[in-house]
Amino acid sequence: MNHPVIVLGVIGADCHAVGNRILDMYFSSRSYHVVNLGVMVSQDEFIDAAIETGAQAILVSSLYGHGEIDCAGLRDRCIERGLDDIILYVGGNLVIGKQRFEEVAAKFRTMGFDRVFGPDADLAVVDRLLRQDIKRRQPCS
Amino acid sequence: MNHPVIVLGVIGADCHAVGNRILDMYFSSRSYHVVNLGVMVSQDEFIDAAIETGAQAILVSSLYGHGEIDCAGLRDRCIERGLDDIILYVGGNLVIGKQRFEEVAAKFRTMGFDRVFGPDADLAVVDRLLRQDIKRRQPCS
Amino acid sequence: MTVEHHRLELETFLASRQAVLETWPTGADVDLEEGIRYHRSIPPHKSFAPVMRAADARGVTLLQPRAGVALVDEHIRLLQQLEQECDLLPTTVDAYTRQNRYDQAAQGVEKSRRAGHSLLNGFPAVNHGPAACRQVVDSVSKPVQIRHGTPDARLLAEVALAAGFTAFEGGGISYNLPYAKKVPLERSIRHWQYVDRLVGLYQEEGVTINREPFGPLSGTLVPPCISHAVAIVEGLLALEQGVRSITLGYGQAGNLVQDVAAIHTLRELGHRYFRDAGFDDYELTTVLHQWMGGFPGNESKAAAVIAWGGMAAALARATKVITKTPHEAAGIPTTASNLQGIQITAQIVNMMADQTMPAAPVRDLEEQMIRREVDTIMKAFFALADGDLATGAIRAVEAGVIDVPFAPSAFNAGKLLPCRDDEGAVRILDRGQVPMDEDVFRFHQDRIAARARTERRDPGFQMVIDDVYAISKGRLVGRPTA
Amino acid sequence: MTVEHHRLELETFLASRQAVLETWPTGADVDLEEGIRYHRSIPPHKSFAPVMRAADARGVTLLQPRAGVALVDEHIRLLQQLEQECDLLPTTVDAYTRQNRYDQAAQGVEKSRRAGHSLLNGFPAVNHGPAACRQVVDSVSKPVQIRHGTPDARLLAEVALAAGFTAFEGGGISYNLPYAKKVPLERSIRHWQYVDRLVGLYQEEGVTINREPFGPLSGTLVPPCISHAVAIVEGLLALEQGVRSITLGYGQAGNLVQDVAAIHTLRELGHRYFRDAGFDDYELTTVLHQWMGGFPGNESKAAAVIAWGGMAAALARATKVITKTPHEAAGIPTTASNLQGIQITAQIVNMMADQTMPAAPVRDLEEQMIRREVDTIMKAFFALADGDLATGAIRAVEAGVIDVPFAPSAFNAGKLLPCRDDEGAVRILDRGQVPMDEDVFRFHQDRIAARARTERRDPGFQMVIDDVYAISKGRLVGRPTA
Ligand code: B12
Ligand code: B12
Repeated sequence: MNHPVIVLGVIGADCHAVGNRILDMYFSSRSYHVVNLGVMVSQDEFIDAAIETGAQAILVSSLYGHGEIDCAGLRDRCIERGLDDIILYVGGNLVIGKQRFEEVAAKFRTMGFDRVFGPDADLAVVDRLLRQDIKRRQPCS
Repeated sequence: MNHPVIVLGVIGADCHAVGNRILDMYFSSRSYHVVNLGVMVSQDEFIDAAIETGAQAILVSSLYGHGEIDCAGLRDRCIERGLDDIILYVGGNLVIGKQRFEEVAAKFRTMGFDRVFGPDADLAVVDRLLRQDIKRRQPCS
Repeated sequence: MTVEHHRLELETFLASRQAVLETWPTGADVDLEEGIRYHRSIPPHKSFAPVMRAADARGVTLLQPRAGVALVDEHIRLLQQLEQECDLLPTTVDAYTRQNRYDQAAQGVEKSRRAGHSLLNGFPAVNHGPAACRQVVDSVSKPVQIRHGTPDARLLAEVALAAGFTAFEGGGISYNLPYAKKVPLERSIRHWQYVDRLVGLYQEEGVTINREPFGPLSGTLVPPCISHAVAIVEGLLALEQGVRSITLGYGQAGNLVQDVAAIHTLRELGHRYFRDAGFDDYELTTVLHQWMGGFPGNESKAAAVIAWGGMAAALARATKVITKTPHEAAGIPTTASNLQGIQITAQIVNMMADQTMPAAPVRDLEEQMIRREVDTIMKAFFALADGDLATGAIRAVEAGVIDVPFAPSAFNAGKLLPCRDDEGAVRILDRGQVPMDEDVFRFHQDRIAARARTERRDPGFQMVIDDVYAISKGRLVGRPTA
Repeated sequence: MTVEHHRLELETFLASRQAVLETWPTGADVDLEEGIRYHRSIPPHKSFAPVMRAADARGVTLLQPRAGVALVDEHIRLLQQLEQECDLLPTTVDAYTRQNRYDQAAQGVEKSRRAGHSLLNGFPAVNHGPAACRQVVDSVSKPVQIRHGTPDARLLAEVALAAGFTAFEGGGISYNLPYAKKVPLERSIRHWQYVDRLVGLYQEEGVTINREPFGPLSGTLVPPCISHAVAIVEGLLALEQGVRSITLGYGQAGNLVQDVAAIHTLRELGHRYFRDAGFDDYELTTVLHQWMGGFPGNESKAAAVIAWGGMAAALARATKVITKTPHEAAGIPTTASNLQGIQITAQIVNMMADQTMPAAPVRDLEEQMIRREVDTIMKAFFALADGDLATGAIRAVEAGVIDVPFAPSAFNAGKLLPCRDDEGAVRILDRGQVPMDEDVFRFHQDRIAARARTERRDPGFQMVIDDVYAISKGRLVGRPTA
């Protein structure tokens, strides 16, 4: 797992490109192999890319507030399409309005995301957690 | 009561002079006879002046937050000194900190003030109420 | 699909109109004639163009928030509360509608109804249709504008204008590059010709609809020359279709002198290019958008960013200012938070209403630079246009002559690299294919070099990243942390 | 009582000292020698003078709130929370202590204890005594200043300095005219000579205490020339007694150009007069106080006023800025509200840290006017002084050469009448006995006349009243309401 493969993208009809650009740069510089789908990515596009590249994780961004609607069912769809234990992270301004982060995080964890991040996520922490999670899922590699 | 006599002053160790200056000008222009004691006025100075000038009302200002301490006992002291039914108004930033005005007003009414005003008092309203109150106290004049 | 720069023939227009109206059921309810009659009954104080004109004449800066929620009643309540404190009202449209995904918007409405609060990031005007939109306009007593981010806004414009909205934001470049990924310029320019032609139709009937190209673009380190060029090109395209009331926009960049210079030159250059193109029967006003990049999460710090934008708008005498809210970093604001943003802005704009940025050599220099940069880009644009400005716009983007930093569109060159100088002005680190005179480019390089010396590091992409985060971390210039 | 302008003889000083220390029991606990030893152990980052010096060298603006509550523990908790976000700490003293009414302060402490929260508007440092004050200084990790408003601050200074506070605000004029009613200037000047001599004693022992004349005076429409003259005179009096670290202050007046010009000239003129008087071994820094007049009650609007003051401080590069809070119009702020004021200010000061007010003719004119006004006042002051500056100060106030608008003191002339001009700068409507060159006075009159034309009314006292209320009602210039 020297160069873990991760898929990045901004889900739904969301055009916020800046954070995505920065995540790409950050993870690339930390020697991930980054497959960046950019903005306005559908659930199936995420899954297609993950299958195609054998990715260990999908990092979904949602900034514009429709995250709740856009992300619903992504975990099921992954399983349906054979990605049984791919790591799913989600981050950004996930819901409409200023809501308590704990509640938002709980909501998205219930939806099947392994970890949930706010817009002020410290990327170094994300990096550390992601490596841990990837390691844990592939104990014998 | 064409030219009602009123005593003005800022009570205690309070040096806030601007509001006092404006109250003086305002009531003078409304044909009150204004006896202005300025800032840092003691309870007895208020009462002395009221007795001396036969004032119908004392308008106490307190801006600096010690109003609760400085105004305690003023009504009793008035009665003690023979000003049995002089009108007592108080206004300004009467207590320490941002507190609900209703509670502050209740507190000062309990202390014997006839009316209590905040720093955003509309002086035209004060004028109207004061005339009413003076009239009511002197029904036969 | 070909695009040509001339006023769409009424027949061509009407021919395509039917198809547009059929893209969603509410299109059938659009009644142009009735709309025009309704507009004629709108009193001037409820219509954008006259209110902007009056503000311009008095030299005051009007306040406009952003706001939009999923349900009609909720949206009306929101606007009714906002209009207590602001001068101009918005109706911000949700992101599904912006992508013409009316079915998803319908789902959003449904879910919002069930949840009892809005799950959409805006008001789905097309789904609600003209009658419901009319209710919105009727329920308030100030002018209302449709604000969105829609590459193909034809149906939205049909619905909104027939309903009685008196202003419509956007343009074929400014609502494509920052808002879309795969929409070719040919398409968005053509679709915006349609919108402008529709506005022109109203104009022919004596009904003036205000049009506002979207100034801030990606909201992220956009050099004034880029947003000015887009604003002017979109203005020219709109005028050609018969638009007569235009508000040119600019997103606060952060250096006060540069921001004031930007608003001044935007007005000046707008007039110059419009008149040179033979137009003289139009009205031009300006808008400054308070800081459009990432905000600090702390609400007090956000309040300072808002006040700062109000200061820039007032000093520059922008005709209006679009306000942000203390919730900006977190999410769609509550009504209370939106009101706070307006109140902060009102206080600062009013306190500064009698003051101006002093005439000064550095301001002159800044204005001179913007003028020269814009003129160089416009010259290249006219050369590429070769007589047809619509084609020119498409080619200018294709050639990277117009290049928007951080825009998600696949059709954006993305070669231009901006970063701040030592005083926080936005300069150009890499000009990509954007044409610039050598001495002007050297000016940018020198300024960035001065910053590099202060920071003891080389100019480069790390500066850009640091600048992207800077305001949210409490500074304007992204200095390396010690 | 006679006052003379020379360094108090050590013997005279020590002779009066015993009486001072006996005015309240805690005076007995003052141990000068131990205090000096303690000060020598204070690390530079906890001492005012070096921290101000370093900020000055780096050209940054430090943040200092106002804060003080009745009880020691509560006060420590307050400062510990504030120091998370600010650079310099205050200990604001209550109003009974300011009037040497230690018995009433004692009652206030008692009542506060019973109520479980502060009923005093500040920290009664004298009542708490040196050991408790030492606890305050020891419990925080940033420099702490005593801020008050005390005509006779001799005992307060003894207690505070022995306790380890490294800065002390005030002066014989600035803490008399705005804060007292019946204290003759002779008395306050003499008592402040004592304070300055005490600071000089510490200085002789190698311990630098920062001294700050109170710049804003009545906080209400004070023309810069008045507050500058007071600052310079108090600076000269302090230097004579051996003070070596001086921070000259100014309260934001509201017109950005005037405010920047004021801070620049304050520094420049301070240096000029101090050097002309033969001093060269001192440090001079500046402080801008955010808007000191009536605030708007709405907290968002108050936030804008706070940001505006931060903007002025940053553009002027004041060495520090004293912050207000969103609770200002209502009452002593909570810790949270105080933190908000600091956060708003931090964000704006940091965003503006790399920008300056452009050099411009209007700024030069403004600076030139302040220079000429101050020079004329200082000339009259030196003439009245006839060789003895302390006497000069007394006579200048008596003669109305120094005249503070809206000051409550019976010894203040109260003839000077200020009001704003059309751009919001504070001008002089009636100069009273303040000496001004004719052409300078005409400049003021012309500017006010221009405003009068705009407002279609005659210049006069109604303008002054309208200006007093203006900021709290959301504007800078008190225009007549239509
Ligand atoms: C710039 C901006 C825009 C620009 C975007 C330009 C572009 N194409 O990129 C423009 C002006 C075009 C725009 C448009 C809109 N915007 Co916008 N925008 C912003 C703004 C101000 C900054 C975003 C940004 O670039 N930040 C800087 C980057 C570096 O940070 P970031 O995006 O947050 O990404 C970081 C983190 O979130 C995190 N992260 C993100 N994803 C993930 C994923 C994982 C797994 C992890 C670990 C971390 C992570 O790491 C990233 C890097 O540090 C934000 C508010 C804010 N943050 O201050 C609003 C904001 C995101 N926008 C918002 C909205 C609603 C819109 C619009 C719908 C218009 C509207 N109604 O106001 C449209 C969107 C249309 C569409 N189709 O998407 C809302 C979302 C509301 C909500 N969630 O409740 C916000 C929060 C503003 C607000 N408070 O209303 N916007
Ligand atoms: C200017 C000012 C000063 C100046 C005063 C100069 C002078 N000598 O006049 C200076 C800088 C010297 C000063 C000092 C202090 N101040 Co001061 N000051 C203010 C400020 C900013 C404005 C006051 C003002 O002039 N307003 C304009 C006039 C026109 O309004 P006004 O005074 O409110 O008066 C009107 C109304 O109150 C009303 N009114 C007043 N009295 C009455 C009476 C009646 C019967 C009626 C009907 C109406 C009425 O009508 C008036 C005219 O419209 C206020 C806060 C604010 N309001 O924004 C704080 C404020 C009053 N000060 C305050 C304090 C605490 C002090 C100090 C103790 C220092 C400190 N700890 O911060 C010292 C006081 C020392 C002392 N011995 O008194 C606090 C009081 C706190 C509280 N109540 O909880 C305030 C509220 C600020 C705050 N939020 O902390 N201050």
